[in-house]
Amino acid sequence: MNKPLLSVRDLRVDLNTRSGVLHAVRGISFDVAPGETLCIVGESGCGKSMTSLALMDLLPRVARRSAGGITFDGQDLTRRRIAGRLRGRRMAMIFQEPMTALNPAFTIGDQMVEAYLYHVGGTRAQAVERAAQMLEKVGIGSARSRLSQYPHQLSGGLRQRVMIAMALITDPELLIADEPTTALDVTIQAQILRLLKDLQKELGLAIILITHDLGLVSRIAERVVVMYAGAIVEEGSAAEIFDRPAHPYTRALIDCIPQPGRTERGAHLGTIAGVVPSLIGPQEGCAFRDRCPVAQPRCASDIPTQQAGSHRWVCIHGGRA
Amino acid sequence: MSYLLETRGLTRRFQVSQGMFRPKATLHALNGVDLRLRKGEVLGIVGESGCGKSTLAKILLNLLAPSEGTVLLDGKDIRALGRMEFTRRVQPVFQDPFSSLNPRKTIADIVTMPLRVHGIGTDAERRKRAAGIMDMVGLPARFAERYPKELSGGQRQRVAIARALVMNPDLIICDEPTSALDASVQSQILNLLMDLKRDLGLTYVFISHNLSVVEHLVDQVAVMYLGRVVELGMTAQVFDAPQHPYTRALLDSALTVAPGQGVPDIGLGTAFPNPLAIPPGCPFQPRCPRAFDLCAQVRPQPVDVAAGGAACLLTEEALRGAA
Amino acid sequence: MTAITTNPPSLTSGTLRRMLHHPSLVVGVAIVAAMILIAVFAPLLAPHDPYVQDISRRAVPPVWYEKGTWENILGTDQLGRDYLSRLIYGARVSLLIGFSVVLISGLIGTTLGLLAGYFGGKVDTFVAFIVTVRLAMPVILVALAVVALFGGSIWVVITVLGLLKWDRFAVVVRSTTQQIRALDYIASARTAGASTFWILLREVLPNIAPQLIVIATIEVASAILMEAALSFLGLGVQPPLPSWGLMISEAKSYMFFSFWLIAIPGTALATLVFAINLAGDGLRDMITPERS
Amino acid sequence: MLPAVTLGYYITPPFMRLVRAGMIDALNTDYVRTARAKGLPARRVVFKHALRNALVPVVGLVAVQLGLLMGGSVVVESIFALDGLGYLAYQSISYRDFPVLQAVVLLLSLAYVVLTLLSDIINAWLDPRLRAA
Repeated sequence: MNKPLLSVRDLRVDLNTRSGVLHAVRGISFDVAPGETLCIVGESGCGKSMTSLALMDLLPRVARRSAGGITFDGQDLTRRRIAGRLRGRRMAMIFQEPMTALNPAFTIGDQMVEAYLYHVGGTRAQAVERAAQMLEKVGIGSARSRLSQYPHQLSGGLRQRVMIAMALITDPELLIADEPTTALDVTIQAQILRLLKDLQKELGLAIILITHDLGLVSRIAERVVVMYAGAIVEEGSAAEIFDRPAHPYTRALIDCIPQPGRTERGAHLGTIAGVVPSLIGPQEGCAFRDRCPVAQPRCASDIPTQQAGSHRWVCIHGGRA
Repeated sequence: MSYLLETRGLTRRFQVSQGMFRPKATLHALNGVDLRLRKGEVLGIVGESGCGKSTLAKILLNLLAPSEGTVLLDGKDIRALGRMEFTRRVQPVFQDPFSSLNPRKTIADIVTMPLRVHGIGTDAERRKRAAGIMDMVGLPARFAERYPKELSGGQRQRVAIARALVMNPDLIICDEPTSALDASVQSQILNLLMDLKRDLGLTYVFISHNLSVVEHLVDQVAVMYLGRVVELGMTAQVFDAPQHPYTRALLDSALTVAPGQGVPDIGLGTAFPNPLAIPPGCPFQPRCPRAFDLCAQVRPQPVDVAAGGAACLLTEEALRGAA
Repeated sequence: MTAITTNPPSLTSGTLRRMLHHPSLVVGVAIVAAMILIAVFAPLLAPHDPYVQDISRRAVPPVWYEKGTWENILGTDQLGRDYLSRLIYGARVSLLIGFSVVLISGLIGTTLGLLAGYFGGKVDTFVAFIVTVRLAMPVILVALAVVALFGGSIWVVITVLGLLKWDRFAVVVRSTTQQIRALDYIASARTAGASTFWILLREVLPNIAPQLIVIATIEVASAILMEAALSFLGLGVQPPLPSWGLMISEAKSYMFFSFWLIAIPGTALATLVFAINLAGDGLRDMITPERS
Repeated sequence: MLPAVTLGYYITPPFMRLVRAGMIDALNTDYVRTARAKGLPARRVVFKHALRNALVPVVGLVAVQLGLLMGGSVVVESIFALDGLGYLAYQSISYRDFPVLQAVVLLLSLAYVVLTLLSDIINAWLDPRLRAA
């Protein structure tokens, strides 16, 4: 792999709760190469959203971030001043809820121009010109008149397009998308994902996409990170993860979803027994062992990370037998 | 052949306020929906927001009266049935397991509530019945005295199912029952619903936007768009050989696990379906990749509920050509 | 919205434990409880008869003044009545008025709010209209006028304030009911065949109880203050009944000679209202889900 | 001066409480998170994006409180013996001069209606979503 654009080492997010410190993210490391799509996938509570917020320094106030190192294009993101210069300029973010992510009190144009003027500068007329260009780029016709509209006058699909246009207005190199299509209808979802992929090709954009939807991941990811209980359990290319899943959790998760052609209609779907362990306090050994069909006594102690090329997984078992 | 559930020309309009000084607009949520369902079958309803599927669910549950048309249960108009009789036979499972359980009631209270409303049994008998049902849906007996907030999403959805089953209903209306759940929990609930159907001879109307789930679970499927059924047929038929361009687009945009396949271009454009301004002619025409000039003027014939098929000028054309 | 679905405030389980996380609530409740006990056991606690006048012992200052005596710990008023005893009996009037007014206004407001929130449409428009009409009326002036018409007695004051102060109940209950009505557990009750009455009483009401209690505390404090204002203007509780507002009113002409006459009931009034507000704020914090 | 301070002191707490709650709510919204993600300085996020939306309920309260104030100033006016509407009303009650009282009540009600209308107009300017309704 060439030099990574974003490099994350031993990232941790802790939240203070009444019952103790909740370790939402437990020391994860990964790299993102320029222009690549990395999907972080997992079920609710696995720490995927906290990871994305931590990268942008947008964590809620009760959360604390610590990291062995986060670098963006070689610059240290854990330093406030550097992060402040990069955030919204070279790394941008879009969110799940297009209905609430735009400020209802200001026009689309106002909100788009704002970031451009702050980061890039120039005259307002130039910024407006750039905003109109961006709207056209995300497939919104009659862009000029759209700029003076308010968010509530647009449909959910259009708002998410506006969000993307707004995020990309400063020509960033990395886009973090936290469940960007979960709130949208399936046809709109397909269109938005397609748009993201096209823009990525055109602009050489790296994308970190956070989602719970394995189908979506299989379609757009180049590399996949599977998270469970705050930790990465498996990482690899999309083909590796879906065709040769090595971690029992990944395998179980894939078996849970009905797949036309593979699962028989009306047959029982795979399930995962039990519940996710509490994230409060330390976790010894494999967090999945209580629900794992192939668990061994030694799963309670330290688990080795196994590797085959770019494919890594944290399990005592080596790949699929 | 008799049907457990039949709808005839269901239409529902809402008056929507546009502001103090503007005239009210009419929202056409449902427009002439005909459906039929035999006992023991599962009818899937798929569509996107604004297609009228939640309005349909409310009407089927008698929570909302249709503007026109009727719902027949075993051939009888449900408005003639009376509240008690109807609610004994038709029960819901809603989408959000967090809002479908009263936070101030214990699980036992929630499950026995329909029995108390109907004045069935003594307190002890009701609790015994609740315990039996809870066991059937896989809820441990110790949950009886707990409150909803102490349960996970999947467990709450099991409580909702238990409450629906406690009256021994014939028909369950499932309105997006797994949309709020994680994949691993969704599969448990879907397995449970299939087991219950087999064991208790239940009939389901299964409303969902998730095509993979619908395809896995239902016998026949109705695809809805802007208040109309645009395609109707047996599951295999609709999913393997869709006739309506909208069904085609829906199927293409369902992202099944297929690494390397990418996201297809479904060619729908950015127009969005607005039930406040349904276009003349075919309602799907502004987004349809295969629309031709007639589509903007002529409204396609509604789907024939007996034969199935698509409400599309293309298929009408093809049929005429064949004839 | 999420407050109702995800973190339901519970009045049943662990209430005491959670109360202890809110010190202001504990302090407020303690003071109010003490005052209620004092009011209930006034005849046992008061050292003298609050109505007996003694012209020879007029305006005796409290015990901490040079001329004060232990006979009248808080001194006597301008008619020679024991001030401590009047203060203790005055607590009865204040609390009786506060709680009775809220009972009446709470009943009216909750009923209107429930109906408006649950049925919406024309019922809602109608309730919104009478709430607006009510809000457009200056409460104090209308109360003054009615009392002037019917004469001041504790029951007239209670009735008038009770009939005027339901607006906050109606507004809050309406909006909370609207939110709850949209939740699926209401739809579930309806699909189980439950009647509207059943749903309002058993499904909706328990879920708005916490909000009701919070408003009730605010309104008790406000009613007590209003009674004091009316009595102060001479159009509330009539002498010789001891009411804190009346005591302040009677003392105002002497305030430059015998400051304690106005300071003591004033402090008592401020403490009670403060304690009720503390309790209300604490309750509000307790039932509002944690903000991050 | 003193009467004004007294009344001001009386009505300030509800505003402080409402602004505080409104700001806490606004700062937790998705659109404030979006503004932060755009890399805007904290000052701009708070004063441009959060404050404007937090002000909407406050404007409504201003109307209600002003209405309340005019009625509630009876007590203060009679303490300070000011020749205001409140004192006039108080005197008319004491002298059983009900026509005058009626006029005062009507005037105050009218003032309240005007204030509410004003607050609705200001809110429509603050929040474009309210313009349609």
